[in-house]
Amino acid sequence: HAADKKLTVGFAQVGAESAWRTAETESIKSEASKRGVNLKFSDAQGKQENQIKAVRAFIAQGVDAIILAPVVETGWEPVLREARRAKIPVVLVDRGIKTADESLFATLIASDFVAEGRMAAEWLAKKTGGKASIIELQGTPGAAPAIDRKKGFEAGIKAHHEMKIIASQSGDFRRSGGKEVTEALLKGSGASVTAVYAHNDDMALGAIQALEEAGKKPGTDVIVLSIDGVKGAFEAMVAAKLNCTVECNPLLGPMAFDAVEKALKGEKLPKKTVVQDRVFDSNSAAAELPNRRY
Amino acid sequence: MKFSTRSQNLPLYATMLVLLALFSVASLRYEGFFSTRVVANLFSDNASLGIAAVGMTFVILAGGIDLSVGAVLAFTTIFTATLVQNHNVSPFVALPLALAIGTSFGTGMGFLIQRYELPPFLVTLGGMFFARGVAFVISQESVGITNATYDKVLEFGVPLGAEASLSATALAFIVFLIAGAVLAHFTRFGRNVFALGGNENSARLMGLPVGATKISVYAISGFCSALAGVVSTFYKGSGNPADGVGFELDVIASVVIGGTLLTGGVGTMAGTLTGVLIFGTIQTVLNFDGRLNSSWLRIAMGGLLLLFILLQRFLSRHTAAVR
Amino acid sequence: MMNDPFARIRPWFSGASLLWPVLGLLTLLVFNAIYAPGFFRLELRDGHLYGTLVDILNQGSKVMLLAIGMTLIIATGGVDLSVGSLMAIAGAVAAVLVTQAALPFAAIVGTTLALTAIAGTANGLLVAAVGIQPIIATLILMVAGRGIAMLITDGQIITFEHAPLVFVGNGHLFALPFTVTLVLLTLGVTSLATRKTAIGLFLESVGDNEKAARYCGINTTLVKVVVYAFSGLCAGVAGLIATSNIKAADSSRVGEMMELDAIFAVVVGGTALTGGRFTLVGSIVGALLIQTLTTTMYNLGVPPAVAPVPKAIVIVAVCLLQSEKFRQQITSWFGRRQA
Amino acid sequence: MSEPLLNVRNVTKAFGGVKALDGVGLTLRPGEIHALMGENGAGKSTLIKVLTGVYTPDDGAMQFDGRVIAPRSTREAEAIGISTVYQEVNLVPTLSIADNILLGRQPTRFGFLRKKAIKQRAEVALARLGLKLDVSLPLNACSMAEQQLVAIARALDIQAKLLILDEPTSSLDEREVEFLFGVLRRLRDQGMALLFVTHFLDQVYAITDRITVLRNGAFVGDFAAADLPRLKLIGAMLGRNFEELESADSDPSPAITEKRATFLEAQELGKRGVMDNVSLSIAPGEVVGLSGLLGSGRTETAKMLFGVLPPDRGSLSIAGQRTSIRSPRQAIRLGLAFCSEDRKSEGIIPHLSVRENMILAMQASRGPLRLLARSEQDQIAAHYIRALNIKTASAETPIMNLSGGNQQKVMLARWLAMQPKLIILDEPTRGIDVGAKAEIEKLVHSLRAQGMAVIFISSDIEEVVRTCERVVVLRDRRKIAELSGAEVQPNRIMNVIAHHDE
Ligand SMILES: Nc1ncnc2c1ncn2[C@@H]1O[C@H](COP(=O)(O)OP(=O)(O)OP(=O)(O)O)[C@@H](O)[C@H]1O
Ligand SMILES: Nc1ncnc2c1ncn2[C@@H]1O[C@H](COP(=O)(O)OP(=O)(O)OP(=O)(O)O)[C@@H](O)[C@H]1O
Ligand SMILES: [Mg+2]
Ligand SMILES: [Mg+2]
Repeated sequence: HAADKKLTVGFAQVGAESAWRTAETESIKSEASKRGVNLKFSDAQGKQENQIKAVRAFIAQGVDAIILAPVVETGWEPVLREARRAKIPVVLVDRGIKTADESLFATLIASDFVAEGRMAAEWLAKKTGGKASIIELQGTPGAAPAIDRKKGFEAGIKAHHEMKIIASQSGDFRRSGGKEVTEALLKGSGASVTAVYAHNDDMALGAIQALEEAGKKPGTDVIVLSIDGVKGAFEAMVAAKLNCTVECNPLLGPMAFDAVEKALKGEKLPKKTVVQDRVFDSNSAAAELPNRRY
Repeated sequence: MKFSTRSQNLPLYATMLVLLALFSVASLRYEGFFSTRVVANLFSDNASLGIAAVGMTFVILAGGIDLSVGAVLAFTTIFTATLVQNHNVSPFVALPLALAIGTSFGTGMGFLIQRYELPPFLVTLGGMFFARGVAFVISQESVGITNATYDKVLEFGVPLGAEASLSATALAFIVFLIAGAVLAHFTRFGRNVFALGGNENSARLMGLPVGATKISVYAISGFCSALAGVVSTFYKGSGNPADGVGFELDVIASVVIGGTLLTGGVGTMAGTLTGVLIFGTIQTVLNFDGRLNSSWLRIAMGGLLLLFILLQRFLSRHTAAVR
Repeated sequence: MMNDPFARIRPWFSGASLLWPVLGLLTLLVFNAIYAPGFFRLELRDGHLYGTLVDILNQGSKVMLLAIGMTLIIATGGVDLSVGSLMAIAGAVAAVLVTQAALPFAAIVGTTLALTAIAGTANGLLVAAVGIQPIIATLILMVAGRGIAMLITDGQIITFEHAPLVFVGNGHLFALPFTVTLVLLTLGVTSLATRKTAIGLFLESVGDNEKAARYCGINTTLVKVVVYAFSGLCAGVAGLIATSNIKAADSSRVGEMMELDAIFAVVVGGTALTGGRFTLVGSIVGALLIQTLTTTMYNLGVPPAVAPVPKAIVIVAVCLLQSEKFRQQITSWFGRRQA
Repeated sequence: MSEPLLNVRNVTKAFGGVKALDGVGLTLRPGEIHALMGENGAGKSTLIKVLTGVYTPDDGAMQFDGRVIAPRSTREAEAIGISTVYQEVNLVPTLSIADNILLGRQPTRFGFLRKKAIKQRAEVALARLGLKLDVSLPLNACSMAEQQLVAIARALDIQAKLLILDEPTSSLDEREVEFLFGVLRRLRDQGMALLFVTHFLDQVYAITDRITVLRNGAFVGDFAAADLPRLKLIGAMLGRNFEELESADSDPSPAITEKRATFLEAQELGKRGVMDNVSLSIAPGEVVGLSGLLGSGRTETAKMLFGVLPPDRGSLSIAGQRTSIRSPRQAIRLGLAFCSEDRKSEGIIPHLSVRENMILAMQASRGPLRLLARSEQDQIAAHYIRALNIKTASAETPIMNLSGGNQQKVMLARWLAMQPKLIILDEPTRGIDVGAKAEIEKLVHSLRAQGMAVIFISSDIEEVVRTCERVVVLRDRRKIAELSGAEVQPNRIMNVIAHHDE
């Protein structure tokens, strides 16, 4: 490798389904242009097959490295073996993969979804003194964040016998889904709700609207908490409608390219770098809002 | 004055020409595009799509539609993955079982459609929901497969030059496409399918086994969807209940791009292959380009699709006029 | 000749019998009455009706609107996959305009709907003039349209607090959500336009036997282009509602998979995918059927991952109910048992 | 006398309120050609469909070859030895001719089709009917008559004990009919039984041994052809005297009255790949016939004039004005009407009612916004149902539920209601019963009297001669002669067609 030759990196992104995702893409793109890297971007529209195709196309083009944001945790071994055979290092971002063979990727830079769910549960327990009737707004069935955030949250409330999930439905990670589901649950099985836990901010923002329309005061009558920490969530917290969001940092660009460069130099990398996620609530929101770029 | 005897094949030739043009332009534009590796990838990456498309071709030729393919694929992947991985069932048992379930499922839908004269759109939509739901009942999470047989299959490959090799999945696609082509074009059953789609009432009055043929095409499609699922487990080494969402549209689109009429009775297996490859090539081209953002990527995809379909129309019309 | 007492009103309900989809819907409602307490509870709050039934009407309004446009397209033997993406475009355009341009609201709505109608026209031209199969012609816009919507909003979710636009999806009129008025208005105008003029007859002729219709002097190309444009318009209104509903333009997600819901509504309602006779009221019933089904799942607390299974069972059950063959078989079984 | 092969007793079949068959019987013996006769809507096709398992009878019993039968599908009927050609050509237009002939019984080897053998067998099957076609062409490239022959070839290809032909000759001209009859006689001599429906009385007497007559779904009688003179047959079918209609039959071709200004003048019209060359002119009050063998381009000529196949050379003027017609819409606006020979795919809108089918062209010419008042529609429908004696349960019955002949009458009504200046009738009497045929001839005369121009296409040369004052003869897609006045004689036309080159 000539040192002065421009580096080519392929980035296989899941899609553009949420503000969070767009922020991640933006972060990686801007970091690439900052470092003068020739970035090949692919948007898989939420489908693993498309992502695999993209990775294989990157390999066929002979890119120097690949950044992959895997849409699910399994099903990568064959294609990653191919990358390894072609001696192309792969950096995983935002979500891990399940494999027995850790040599398939250089490193993983990601948040811990289970931890996020647990942090949300812990925050809620503290806030309510361990007493809550909760509506859970799940993400898309089968999606790793949805599964893990549910798991983490359930584990978190286990110790508190008076915290109960009274209804749990999927809002498909969408604003409209969050609204529709909350609206329906408020009239049915979730009528006695005291807290709404959403797997992402978008659904929480939808739920807030549904609560308002039902004549309840989100943030006061019903506690609303969610995960991701996008700008809209901070605005809602400042307006005292959302109580808490657990940050899931999408700005992985700098770390990802650091890892790429190290991997290309042959340096040894830790297999996993967990991005430290913070919990923000109405108290810390106002101070943080100006810093939010996404 | 004599009429061209093969005018009905013109759209197919036009489609192939379009694929060729697409491939040539991309080869000139992108370094590394013109390689056996890209061609081999095209076949292995689109093996599931292609196999499901073979089944779908039969259904569409017979004048029906099958929306359940994506869900059946998902069901098959998670079913086999769970059996093999979590219950230590041998793949030699799990895979035939999965295929049998897929086939019976298709047969069941076909039976409802045929026996009670229900609209295929609704029945297979129901089938789609059902298979998807059951897939999630089996497991909500994806399951990775680590199994010696799987590894062996994964390592298998017919070398194509130094760089590339044709994987087992790609081979499965090619074999089933040929089998499908033979069944569609060289057997009585195939002709009956065409007749059924061309005019169901006539087919009945001509004494053809309309009921059996109708049920069979859905059975074939069920089998192919399950096979696509099996191939997908080999392709990825995992099963996922959330796989193949929206897959049915890709499959239908590839078949129809290949010149098969959605109204039934007209089409070819070769066309389906071309359709699948056009679909795959457009994706590969966009991946090779890699400069478009998410919005432009979608626009470009639609635009390319439009361009090629217009080209295909124009070519088949123009050549027809010249004759 | 026999005297047909319903001859005059029949065309309004032509197509298959409305009885069976309505029966399906009623069954579902009865089921809810038994298993979902409070389903039928309605209260008046601030002069608005409030309750699950109202929600179903409100949430179902989008699919109902799409289904109205889709019915006409299906009647001509076509199909429109692009409606979901057109909804996204409508939402994106409206949101960008209300947040960035100081235009009167009427102009904003006008621009938005004009754009989606033009997009629909493009679909129509591809189908009718170029002769591309409807499913592919509209697939193009389905893929590209979402990209266009994302381009308009720059991939972001654009939120707004513009009162008139918020009213479209959240306001109330005559104690009911405004969306109900929109649906009724569209349904009324479309029914009148198809049944009080010859448009309905032309649509059915084109769908039933296009060649014969052309030989009768019907401008089949024009007929088709018009229905696709109209479907674009309906999708535009649905997009405005969806966007207004959440006070945000969510280009990448809005209207996803809704084309399937709309087609489902039309087919369950009794209009055959092969074209010909159509029933708008049937499609509305079909749309209400899916929305009720979704709400039922929420109410019963069916885990979202397995919710598709009962949904599938309901779909097939409604289908079987509609099937004359099936009813005959049931009667014959019943008869045999009695004998 | 031999044992009956088929014995049908007391068969009854109702559709909703309509009794299509009411206690009908039928007896067929091996080695006999049997005609099934009756007016349009008498129940002939329904009886055939009951026999062959398309419909299940409500009541009655059927015996075939000594066994009681109750076939539930055409397939079963074929299996027991009944081969059928249904009234509407029931083939698959998108498949090749060869496929259509052999579908379901193609020769195979190890389960694979033997394409060469298929082609050969199809060609042989067609050759038996005196037809030579490229059998790899799709069926939709064939004219109506060719399609009809293909359907017959298909039915002849299997070894059956009973062959049923429902109006096999409705599109055929004499030559094909002769060929077909030759084949049928041979089959009879081999001991096959044949059941045969036609509205051509000459054909009945030329070939049948026995005749069963139906009227209004009821059995009238089973007669030996030799014992049943024409008039009695007609009387049995119609249930009334036929003298008046018979007189129309012998009407001489009326002399050309005073010459009026030409309405339409076509010169050297042609279209690449469709028609070579045809010139034709017609004045108001004139009836011009197009004659020629099958495939000679009569239908194509009509379609060129009507804008379905816009010509790419030659000139056309209407009412003295040079125009070119690019679409049916335009043709209709200029006062043309075209009643297609292919009513199934170019005529009826199957699910729409009789009324809607009748007013459709009229409504189309008014545009979508000016809906014909419902009362007016009802009136038109009632008028033509009465005038053309259309047998239908009501004006609101979907047209697909009508018998073939009655559908044809609705098509005529559709175009007559337009009051066009020029009407092109392509095989207007196809599938129409004797009574109605005479009525249609009368109708053409009255149209002429009203000053309408009529282009009349028919395979029945006698009919052409009776109705037309001028005849344009086509061959091989070009005009070869024009006969007028006294020259309009069956023999002359035949001669011109046969010996033009010599
Ligand atoms: N599927 C159907 N539904 C309702 N009525 C029907 C149906 N098929 C036939 N009929 C009615 O049954 C009667 C007999 O029809 P059929 O077709 O047997 O007449 P046909 O003798 O063959 O007449 P044609 O000479 O015109 O062919 C007609 O009045 C027709 O309207
Ligand atoms: N689209 C087409 N492609 C190829 N050949 C066609 C097509 N349409 C018609 N033909 C051929 O044109 C010839 C003339 O058909 P046409 O319908 O004009 O015959 P005709 O003189 O009206 O006779 P008849 O209708 O009595 O058979 C037929 O032999 C048919 O094979
Ligand atoms: Mg008949
Ligand atoms: Mg003809």
